[in-house]
Amino acid sequence: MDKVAVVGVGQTKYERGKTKSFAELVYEAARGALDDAGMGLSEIDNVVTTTNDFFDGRTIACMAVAEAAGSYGRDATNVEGDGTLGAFYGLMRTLSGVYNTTMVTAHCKVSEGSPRKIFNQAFDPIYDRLLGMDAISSCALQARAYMNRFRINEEQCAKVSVKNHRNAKNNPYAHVAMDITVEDVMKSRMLAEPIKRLDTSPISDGACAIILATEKVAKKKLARKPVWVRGVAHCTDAYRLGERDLTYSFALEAAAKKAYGMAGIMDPFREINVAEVYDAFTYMELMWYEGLGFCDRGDGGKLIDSGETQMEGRLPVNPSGGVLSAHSVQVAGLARIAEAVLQLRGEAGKRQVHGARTALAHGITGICAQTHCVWILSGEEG
Amino acid sequence: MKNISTGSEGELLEMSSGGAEHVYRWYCGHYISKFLIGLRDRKTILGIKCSHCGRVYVPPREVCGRCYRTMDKWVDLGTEGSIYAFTVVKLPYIDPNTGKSIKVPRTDIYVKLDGADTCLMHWLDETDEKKITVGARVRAIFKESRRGTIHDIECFTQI
Amino acid sequence: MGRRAAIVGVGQTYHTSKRKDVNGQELISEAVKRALDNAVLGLRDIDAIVIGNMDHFEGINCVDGWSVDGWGAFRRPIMKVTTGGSTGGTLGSCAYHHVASGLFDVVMAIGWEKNSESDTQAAISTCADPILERDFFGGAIGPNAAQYAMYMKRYGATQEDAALVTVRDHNNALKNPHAHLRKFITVQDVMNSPMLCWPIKLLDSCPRSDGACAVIYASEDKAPKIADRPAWVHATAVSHDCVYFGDYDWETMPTLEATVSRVYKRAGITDPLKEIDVMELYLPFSTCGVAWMDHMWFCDRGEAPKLVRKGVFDMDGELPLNPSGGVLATNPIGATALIRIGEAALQVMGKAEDRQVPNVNTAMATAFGSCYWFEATILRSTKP
Amino acid sequence: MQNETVFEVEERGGLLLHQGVIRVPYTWAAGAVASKFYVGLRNRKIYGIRCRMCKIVLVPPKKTCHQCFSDLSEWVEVSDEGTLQTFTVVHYSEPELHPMKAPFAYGIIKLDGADTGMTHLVGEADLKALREGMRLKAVFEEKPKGNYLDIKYFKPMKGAR
Repeated sequence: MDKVAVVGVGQTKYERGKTKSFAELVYEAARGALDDAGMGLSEIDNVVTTTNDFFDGRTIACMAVAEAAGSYGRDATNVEGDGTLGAFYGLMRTLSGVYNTTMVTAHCKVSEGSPRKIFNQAFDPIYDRLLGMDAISSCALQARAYMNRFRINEEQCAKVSVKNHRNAKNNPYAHVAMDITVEDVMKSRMLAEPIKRLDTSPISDGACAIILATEKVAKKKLARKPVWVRGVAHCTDAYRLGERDLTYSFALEAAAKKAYGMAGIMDPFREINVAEVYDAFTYMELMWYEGLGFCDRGDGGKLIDSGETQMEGRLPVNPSGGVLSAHSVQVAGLARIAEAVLQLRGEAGKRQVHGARTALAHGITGICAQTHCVWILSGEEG
Repeated sequence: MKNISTGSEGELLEMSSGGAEHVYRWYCGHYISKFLIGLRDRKTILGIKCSHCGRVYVPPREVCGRCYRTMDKWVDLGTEGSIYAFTVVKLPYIDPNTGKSIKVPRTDIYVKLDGADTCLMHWLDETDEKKITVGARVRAIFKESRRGTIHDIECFTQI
Repeated sequence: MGRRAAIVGVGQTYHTSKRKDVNGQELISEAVKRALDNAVLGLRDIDAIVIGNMDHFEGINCVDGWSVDGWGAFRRPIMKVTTGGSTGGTLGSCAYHHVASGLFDVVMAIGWEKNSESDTQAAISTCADPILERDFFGGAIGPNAAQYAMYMKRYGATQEDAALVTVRDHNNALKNPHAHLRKFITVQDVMNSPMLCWPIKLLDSCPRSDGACAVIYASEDKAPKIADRPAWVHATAVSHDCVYFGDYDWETMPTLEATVSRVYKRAGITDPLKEIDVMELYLPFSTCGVAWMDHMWFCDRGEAPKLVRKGVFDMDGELPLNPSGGVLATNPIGATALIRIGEAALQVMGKAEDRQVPNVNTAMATAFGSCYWFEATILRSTKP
Repeated sequence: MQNETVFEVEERGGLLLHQGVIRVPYTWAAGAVASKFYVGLRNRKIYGIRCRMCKIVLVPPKKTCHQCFSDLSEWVEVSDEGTLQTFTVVHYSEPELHPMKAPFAYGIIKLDGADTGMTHLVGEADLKALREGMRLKAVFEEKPKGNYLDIKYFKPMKGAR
């Protein structure tokens, strides 16, 4: 792969009930990314927006944000799914030789629709949609399958919530930041066993934008230190829950292995300095530890117990507070990339992992994380 | 478990969503809110001007896409303009807002308000296409009771 | 930087108003199988997949994940793109960039729609801004009808000129076994068909179809090994400038002009009428086959009706348009623009059977949708 | 004017909020394969389909194997009894979605003779006593409508532990 760098990132604060319209939110993030990069829009030659028609309540949801994302007068396109996939398409356009600088945006106002009904629309209208499952109840099936198989207990999941909500206190963009205890999580209202209120992510609105550039541009534009894309891959598992091994994500393992191969990473736990993963529920972070090869299969609980994924551990996971602290659906994956970039530049403020040289960002989409996308970023060109 | 014959083409079933509905609570945003409040409180149509390229946009919005700059020069466009384009809808379709058929005929118009560079979409109170001409002058008719929606304008009428 | 890429396989279902015998997943699988057969590849040869449709037509969220059930995308890289009517163009472009990036060698684009599963106009109306424009947006017909009304007034074009476009495309469709509408028609038939939205009549309008299309793109190393005569991608372009329907300037068609000028420039084309051998244009209404031709470097403003009347775009004309019958004959919306690319590729590959235009070296396909979003692809038999 | 959509309008600090609804009705073709499955349920029979290549029986059936992409046509009848693979007890209520009143349970049930699990409801059960590996039996709808709820739910078998 030729060299491509992230040269600018912008995020809004994540909140419930943002008063800005879709376009106003996207402009805030896109303008933020341009200012961050020290670029003008004239230096951007193409745009990828990331949307979801159901959350926005309109088909062709990308229409609303065309001007705000900078699409006027330049090639623009749109991905539907997680922001990591929008960014992946942006990366491919930047690598294609046709374009040099790509603006990637994602926006979502989860609070404006009915997220449970919207998620239910991902189920098969011919078969199981009528069961009325949504993200919480379907992921609860996965959580139990995983926890039961590997004897992960609810307290271990709760530790993820405690860690990430505490980390969020250091992130000015986070939506829900707080000091809580394992007991608080355990006592929070049961939603769908074993998932409790504090095991879930909030309903957040927001937008994020990143700018990708070819090596030539990135080396010219030095408003910020370029952060290089060293590996990226995505993979999709089977659709029906009953046809998957819910206790382990093959798709994540496949995506991670490919991304590591591209980046020359042999031992992810030792070579990656910081990871931002898509923890829509607490159990997910533990499962993703395993899929990402941070520990052996079934050892996710032991890894959180060891404290190594805490801020002061060997591999801090979600210093930003992760998705548990701000879950603006399509945006969340792109925000993981933005956070990884800030870490590698040493500009992550109070959430900075000192000396971070290699970072991982991860996104998911679909029922029980059917699709995974893994990014490896580095401050070094390699 | 026993094998069964594959059989011939049998009955073909369909699944129905029934009356499923999806409720949204859309924030109008900082610019459209002001525009709608203009309709409601002052019976006037507000546009916004880009101080860089001079284009006047209606509906108003934060960014001029061409210049990629925020706009803050609000322009009172009044209530009159001309028909830029129109269409008389004659074939009923399901209204996505209600799930029921729309009533036809219905005339959709694109109004170029005096002083604006873009068009506002609305209805015209004339459904006989022979009596409508592109370029004809039109005026907005406001409702007595207004709530801050685009329907605070009842429709446009030819002057 | 950047690799060359070519189309090596095309597959589509037959298109019809309602496929009750298959669900969406099964429909997609038919097109995928045919594309693989066409390229003589197996699914294991495909490195990545992109899929697209318009969500509110079927009411299925995360279609990318759902679709894998019908056709074995199991444990593969897959992503979804969507831009309304232009989705097929977006898909082709996305698959092309997958290959051009050097990250994937063989990539399949899949477009599909089962328009029979909802009320097409209702679903498409949801693309208009809910607060300001949805109630006034009579589906895709409205703006196009308004545009042609203006065009007739300004340039003296007639409803019969548009009817000539319908007659051309429909009668071309007689030779396309996949086409949805295949019936010989005359200008009089068009003129006598019911008025939908003045001046657009039933036969000026595209149908709504159930159908799917899959197109396989391969890298410069792989393409010549897969196809004898691959259709090389020379350029793609897209333009999307507007937010509201009221923003668009129909007299100058800025996004169409920007798209074609970009794609011509990237492919080194200066006189498309002479340099391009066949085009598959996304013309949702016959009126577009007149009014839009002014903006594609074929003629001066207002001259298009003359070209149409002279038969310049007929099968035996200077630049045959829509040998497949185009959108007026077949319209499964999320697949429609990908069918344009697929048909253009088949022309270049010499595999267009009865609808083949002789000696095609350069072909162009366009897409149209959303808020006047245009896309274009130029394919050639020679490597870029 | 007729055709006007009436939004609920709220004003908050000079900003407006419109509440709207999308009500686009859908009719999905089940296709020949799923139709046959539902016709089976009408007769209280559960049909699966076998993939010879992968040597698995898929329930509910599908036309194409998601693993090997081969077309499937070998129909089999599987048992209406099976094993609970995983489950969740739902405690929140979402009346427009949920076919049962909370608390109720969802499970993935592998029917005897099938190699894939079926997501469904678990009813007539002591929710506190649910366990992975528990034996369940399908309870059929008295008046089948040709949809997934023609199996009302799966219930624990007598003496199941």
